[in-house]
Amino acid sequence: MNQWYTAKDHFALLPALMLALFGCAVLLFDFLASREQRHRKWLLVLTLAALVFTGASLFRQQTWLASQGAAELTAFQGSLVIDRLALFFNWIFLIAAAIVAVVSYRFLLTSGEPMGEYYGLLLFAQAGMFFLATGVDLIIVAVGLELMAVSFYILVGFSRGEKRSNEAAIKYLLLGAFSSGFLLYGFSLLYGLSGSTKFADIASAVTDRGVFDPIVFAALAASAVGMLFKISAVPFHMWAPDAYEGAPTPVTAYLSVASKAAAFALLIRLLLGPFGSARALWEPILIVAAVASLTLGNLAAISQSNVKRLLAYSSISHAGYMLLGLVAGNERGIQGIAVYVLVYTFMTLGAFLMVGAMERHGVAAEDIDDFAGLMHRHPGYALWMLVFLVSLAGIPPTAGFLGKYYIFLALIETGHYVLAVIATLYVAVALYYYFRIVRSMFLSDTAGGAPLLSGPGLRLAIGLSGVLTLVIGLYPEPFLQFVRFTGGGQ
Amino acid sequence: MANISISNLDAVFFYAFALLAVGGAIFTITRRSAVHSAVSLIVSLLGVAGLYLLQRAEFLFAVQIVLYVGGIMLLFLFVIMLVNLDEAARQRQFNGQWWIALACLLGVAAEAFLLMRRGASSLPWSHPASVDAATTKTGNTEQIADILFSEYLLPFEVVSLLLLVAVIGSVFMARKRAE
Amino acid sequence: MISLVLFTPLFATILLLFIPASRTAWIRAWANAGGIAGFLASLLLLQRFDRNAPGFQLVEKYEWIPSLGVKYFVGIDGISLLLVLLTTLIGAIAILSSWNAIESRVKEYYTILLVLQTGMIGVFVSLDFFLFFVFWEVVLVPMYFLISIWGGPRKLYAAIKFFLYTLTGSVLMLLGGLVLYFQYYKQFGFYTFDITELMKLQLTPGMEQWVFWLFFLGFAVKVPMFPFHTWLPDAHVEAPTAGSVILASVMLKMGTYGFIRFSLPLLPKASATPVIVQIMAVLSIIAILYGALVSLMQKDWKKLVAYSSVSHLGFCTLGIFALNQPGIAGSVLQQINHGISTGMLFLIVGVMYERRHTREIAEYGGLAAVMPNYAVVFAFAMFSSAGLPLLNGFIGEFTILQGAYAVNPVWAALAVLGIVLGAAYLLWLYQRTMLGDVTNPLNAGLRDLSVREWVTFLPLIAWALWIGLYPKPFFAILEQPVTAIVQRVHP
Amino acid sequence: MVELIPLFPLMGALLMLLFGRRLPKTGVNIVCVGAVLASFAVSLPTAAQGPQERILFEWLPLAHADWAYAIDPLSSLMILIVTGISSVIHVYSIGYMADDRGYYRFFGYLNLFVFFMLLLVMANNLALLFVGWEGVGLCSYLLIGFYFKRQPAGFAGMKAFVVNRVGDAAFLLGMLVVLAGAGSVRFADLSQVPAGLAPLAALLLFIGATGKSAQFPLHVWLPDAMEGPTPVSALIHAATMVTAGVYLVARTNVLFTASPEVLAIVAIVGAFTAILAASIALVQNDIKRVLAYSTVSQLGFMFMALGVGAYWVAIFHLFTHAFFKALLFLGAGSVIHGTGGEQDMRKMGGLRKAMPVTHAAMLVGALAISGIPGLAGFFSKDEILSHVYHSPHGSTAIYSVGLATALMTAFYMWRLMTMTFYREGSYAVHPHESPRVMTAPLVILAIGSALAGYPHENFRAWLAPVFPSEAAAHPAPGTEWILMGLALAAALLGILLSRFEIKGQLASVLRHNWYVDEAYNSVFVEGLAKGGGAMLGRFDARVVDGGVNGAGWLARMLSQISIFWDTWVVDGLVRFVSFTVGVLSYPARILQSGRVQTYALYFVFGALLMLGVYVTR
Amino acid sequence: MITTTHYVVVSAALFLIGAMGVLTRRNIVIILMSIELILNAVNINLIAFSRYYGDVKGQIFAIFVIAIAVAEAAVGLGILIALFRNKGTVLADEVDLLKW
Repeated sequence: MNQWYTAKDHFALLPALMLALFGCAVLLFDFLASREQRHRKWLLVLTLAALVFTGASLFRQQTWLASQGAAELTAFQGSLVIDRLALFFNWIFLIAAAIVAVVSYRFLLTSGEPMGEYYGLLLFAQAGMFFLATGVDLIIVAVGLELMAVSFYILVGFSRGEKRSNEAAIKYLLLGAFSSGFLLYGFSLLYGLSGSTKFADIASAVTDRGVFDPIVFAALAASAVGMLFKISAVPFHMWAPDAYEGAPTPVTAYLSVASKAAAFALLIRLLLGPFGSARALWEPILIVAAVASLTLGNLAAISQSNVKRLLAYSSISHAGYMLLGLVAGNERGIQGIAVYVLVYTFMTLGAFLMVGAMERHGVAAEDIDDFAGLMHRHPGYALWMLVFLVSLAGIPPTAGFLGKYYIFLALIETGHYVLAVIATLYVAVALYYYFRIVRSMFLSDTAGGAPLLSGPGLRLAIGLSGVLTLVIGLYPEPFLQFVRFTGGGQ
Repeated sequence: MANISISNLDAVFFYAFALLAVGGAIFTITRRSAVHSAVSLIVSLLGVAGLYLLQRAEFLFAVQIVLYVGGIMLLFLFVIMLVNLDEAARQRQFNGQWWIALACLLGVAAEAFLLMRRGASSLPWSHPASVDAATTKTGNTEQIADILFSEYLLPFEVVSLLLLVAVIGSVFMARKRAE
Repeated sequence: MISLVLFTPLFATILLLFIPASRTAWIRAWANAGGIAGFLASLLLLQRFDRNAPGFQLVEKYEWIPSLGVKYFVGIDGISLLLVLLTTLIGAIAILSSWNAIESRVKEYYTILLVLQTGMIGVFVSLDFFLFFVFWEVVLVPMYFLISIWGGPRKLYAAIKFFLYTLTGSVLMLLGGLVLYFQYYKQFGFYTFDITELMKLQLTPGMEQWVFWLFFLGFAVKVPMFPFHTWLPDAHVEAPTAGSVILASVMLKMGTYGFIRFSLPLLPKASATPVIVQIMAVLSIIAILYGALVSLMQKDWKKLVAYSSVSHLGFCTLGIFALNQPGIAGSVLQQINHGISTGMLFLIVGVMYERRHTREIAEYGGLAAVMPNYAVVFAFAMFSSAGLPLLNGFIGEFTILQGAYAVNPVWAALAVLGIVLGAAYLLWLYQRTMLGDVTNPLNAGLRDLSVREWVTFLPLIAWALWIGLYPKPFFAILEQPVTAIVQRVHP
Repeated sequence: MVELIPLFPLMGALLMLLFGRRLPKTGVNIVCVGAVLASFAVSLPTAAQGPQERILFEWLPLAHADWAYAIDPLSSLMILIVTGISSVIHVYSIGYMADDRGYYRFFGYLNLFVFFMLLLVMANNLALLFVGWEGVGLCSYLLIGFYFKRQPAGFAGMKAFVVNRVGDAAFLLGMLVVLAGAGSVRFADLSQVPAGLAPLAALLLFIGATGKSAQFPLHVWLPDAMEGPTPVSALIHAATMVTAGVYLVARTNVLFTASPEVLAIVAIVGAFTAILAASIALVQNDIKRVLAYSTVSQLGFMFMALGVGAYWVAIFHLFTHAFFKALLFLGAGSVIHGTGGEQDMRKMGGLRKAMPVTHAAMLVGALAISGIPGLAGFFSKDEILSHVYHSPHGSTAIYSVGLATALMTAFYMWRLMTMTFYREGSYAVHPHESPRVMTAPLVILAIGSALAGYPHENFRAWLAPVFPSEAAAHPAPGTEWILMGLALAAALLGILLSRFEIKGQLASVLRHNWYVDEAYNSVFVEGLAKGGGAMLGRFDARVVDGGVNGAGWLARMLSQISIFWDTWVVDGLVRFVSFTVGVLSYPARILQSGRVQTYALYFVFGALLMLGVYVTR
Repeated sequence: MITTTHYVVVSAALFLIGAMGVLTRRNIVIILMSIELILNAVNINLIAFSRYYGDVKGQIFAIFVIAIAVAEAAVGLGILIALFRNKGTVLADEVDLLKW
């Protein structure tokens, strides 16, 4: 170990290291072992082991922070920072990955797509997210983002035999690459005005350049395109419904949750870091994007009949809500985004998993009508879906309410009353389309329909998401403590 | 005098390479045949490589030539051959929205121009680089290697992962299905 | 203690879930037991309650979400006590009334009713705004299902309309609460939703008014006050009997209760602003007259009763914004009365609907000859609703009028017109359905009230008579809390 | 003691309504008639005991109204009238209702009525009085609609209740004024009402009284109320309930005395009602309707008396009227009973021989109401006319109206007697005299009608503590005689004229009750129910009272507008919003063309906007 | 005199041309090439600034950008082949199964 890779660096990098190593192990195992049924399950075990080790590393980092009473741990000469925000987002990635890994197993068995690549990419994507959440250096962030994005391009197109999957992948890739172009162009300008790639240096350079600086703005605008694309905010949202619909459902779940969360981590870091002093520049952009996302996401969802697309549009509107947390921009706003991300993770995962449960090999069952009479056929699933939908609509006592609540809280606290009112009014619009699904599940008496694709893994995953959705709603205190990013060593 | 002539020479080279890059680019997006486009792109990339050289980025120049022109473009040509674009070449090359796109991009260009004009005055970019000391002391390549494997060790490792993913991905995607 | 009352129905629900759905008789029996247990538990409250003690009683306060300053804080004063009793009684009756009416999806039905009941009780006992809001919203989902699964022909429309209206209003109300929350922090340095704490706030008049209007939107939709009332006829008409009963008897009271518990004490300056008081009174009076006039024209039995609710609730809000002792006390009492009378009227419609499956008034006529007992009960409910002295309605209306007159005689004069019209539409309804010859042969052989149906009516009849004959205990229970509110508004 | 008086009939009523169905008729008779008789029996010593007050419990704490009975000369007199007449009529009903299926129900209602009526006259405060007031209205509703299978009965009951409700609304407001003015609704505190508020309170209470006592313009319900069984008409719509308004004004005389202008209104309304109703009665052919209009007219007399401040005279007339009008109604009932349910006088005649007792009793009643000297009506009517003439509040105009009314009274009564008893007639059913249980009450009441006028000086003395002393100077004896002569002459003239039938346009107008009734009907019942524009147009042309019409039209229009507003404006707005949202959903989706380059274009467009906002700033 | 600004202008031009290609060309292969142009524009910027500041971080960044470009191109072409195999087209506007 020389000075460029100290023990501290190693400690900070540990989760990503685990992910990368296990990812390679999965690939190797897949390559070496024959592709038999009995070997396949070891891939899942390896993946889960990776996540366990990653979790252990995260836990070690967390306890270290707590024991040191330190707010953060910087490594690699200030390129990586492990703080509570980073840890929080990594936990989210981890949970999402774990749930998706479990439910994907069944998908992979039925679709016959290679499992090794899938799990490997899953882990590599998470490694990319790790750098998005922890990186405070343009290069790290750019590479991490690309690692995540490229993995996702492939995952989205993982059902190679299906045209929809192909199309989704190519669309996502083209748009993703295009947006990366914008982002990198913005990064290049940032480098140009500061001469450094470290966020801290850029921040001071931006501060020196004053409030309404054109170059800062150009850099901001370009990188905003890239970042708003990743969180699927209007008008950079167009990929989301198509990619969500075309991708295999477990991937959709992972994409909608983890990739969006990672992008938010980056957005928070970048806007509050380098662009922290240019708040006056980005606030209007975010306000417009947020309101547009709320409007368009909610409106377009109303007349959707494909549940995956509907959820995609709804996730656009959720992005709008989260953006509003950033608009508020104060501590509570950031906390609000985190809370929102947390609850969004479970409810969205749950909802997409439900769609996945409806799906049968070769038969797309993603239409609202496919949910008809679910209460008769499978009351348990219907009730969990109800929980997810009520939560997505933001009605207490489910977790979704808490997320929206925090956003309102932050908006009111910072005096954005009009935005608060707009945001609240869209709750009602959203309710309307979520309850179309509810209506279908509970009120149609259509009997019959094929049995659900239910396995122990899926049931476990849905149950876990459901329970957490309820628990966070009913007793959020521990979770709120968890997302308290500042204030003492806690 | 020598200085001036060098800087004049600089300018000549700059404009030549810039023309190559931009012209190649324009050809890339306007050619009917994908092969022609690819060749134009190579020209453009070479122009860019020339610009790197003018900026004393010899290592990048090399990378550009070897990796880009030699690697990526080969890939492109390979794919062009594979997917047999004769059919595509006979069809309409531009979609219906090209004029809106053009208008928008011109708008963006105009705006960017305005922004740059306002901003450039506050940045000392309008002067040529004053110091070449760092680059002249040791070779460009060594310098890069030094920093790349020390300060930027981490992204380097990550990029290796990225490339691994890209390899797996492209192989996986391009491979015929097992069934 | 309060938690016991609050969670008894929920507890019953949980056990209910373990009964197999095919055992409908067991489910019905258990749900009824749960409803009655809830009512009995609430009687304990009555026994423990000390009417002379000021402030909130039987309070329970636990930290719930400390990082937001949210507590599980419940307690009652006289106002909540009465409304809780109403809720538990009506809840039990609604469950009982559904014995035969609901044939499909029995288990879901009773589950929903019981959950609904916990939600409604929660609204009336919460002393923490956040908790209040949670319960407020919790009520919506079961009600949505109640209407949309077991409702009439246009149930889907009615259910979603109900949901959307209320939700929109309530989230705006939440914003109002948040404003208070932050103002409190600015003044006292810590966050809380505890309404006893929030009462210490000193706000600028402008701020108070903003919050008032936000609260107004939430509560007025629920009441419903005049321009926000259109969800009500739809929801009432399409809901199954028990749903209508609960909706009318209890859920509308959540709105008026909100005004009394939150708007007035937390925003005393805004509430006493002459302009606001005028607007509220005018809206109330419009509701009174308007509801009554529209009732006159209805051809649908249930819709008529629904619109009459608009009129009656107009009295309640008028009383509240008289901002004096008789006005508010009368309003609370009238809320109870409306719960009893309109509850009975909806049950009456339900009894007939169960037999004939139509609510067209023109389908009926001359029922008094066929179903004498039914006619008697109907007459009782009608007179109770029309405010005949010695029955409950009169006491409330008179006290409200007393309060309103003290503020502005014109209000009282206009509101009195509502009483006249009230008699008109109810008697006319009675005339058309009960009196005359049996014109429709389908009505000739109808069964009179069964024992079970009698049991659903008797407690309400008894309560109506009690209030009408000897309302003093109720006024005594209300005296402390109402005085406190009046003193806050007019210090 | 005191509280027993209303308690007996209440118990009777509850017993009947809860268990009556299972009791035999004898049981019903014993309980109900017994209850009223017991009540009457207790009333006598109570009246003798003198003033007292008994508070049972606090009823309306915020209005300081207790459930309390107050006995003073006025209320003890009323108690006696109520229980006395009720007893007689209860006995009569045993015979009249003998064949009815709803026997127990009828007696239950009747007992309930007696309870409320007693509550009304015994209450020590306005609120409790209002309870009785509404209670008797309720019983009236129930009893008018007793034959509920008959559509008109139901409508009549409803009409009575709703019209009364209009008056009640004013009553309530009056009560509120008193409450606000005096801080209490106790009669004892009425004098506390400030002088400024007293006229308003008085006026509102008077409007309340016009409802219950069927005074113009709220008189329309009473003739229709004749749909009820005849004993009900006798008890409720002649002797007791309708006089509640008179009692109310007398009871709150403090307020009226303090506001002369309201008194004038009372007198004018009374006089107008008296002559209006009498004129309508001239041409009625239904025996009960004649009596009904007569009642309205006589009540007008009482209000006339009240209006000139002669409170005791009004009560005196109330007292005598109770006897002879109850008598006339019961007699009419007997006739109807005897002729198998016939009420149309044109189909009657010659009943004198078939029903001698009834005829004799009715003759006494008719003479009494016509004001033939020696009988009760003469004393009270003469007293009224004389007070109207002499009182400082009175006037010659009102006096002349009264005189004309007296003439008409004699006219229609004798027309009734002639058509029923004297001229020849033929019947499908053989007419027969009623059973003794019905004729006995007739005889008792006839005796009462003959003698009730004599103690009028005692009356004045008895009621003196309750009412303010009259300011009127004692008139010269000569004038007194002249007035008496005039009254007598009017009565005789009326009797003489009664042989002539009123024909032509006037008769038509009168037969249609000056169209007032129809106007209301069309406006408040038909108009609201069916919205019959054609009918409304027809009445528009004829009805004098355009205001009433306008009100009805307004109510109908408002109702329509309300519904319109609901469906199109309030809901419409919501629908518009949801429609817009729904419609906008499609463009929002169409943006999503599926073309990847279009998506990319939006990127650029977004960037263009972002930069543009900044550049143009 | 060739200044940093000149390079920035060339870079911007290249970026816009690339964007134009992305927006208008129907052939996905050419769209991918256009994306390469955009990334080259980024690199010109980076190199120019690197020179201007006299340090090599910009150049290192540029190396990473090239790596990114490689990865994207490789994966993009892979997906394109899969698409072509299934749909038989490489035209962007024929990729429209997923919409609305």
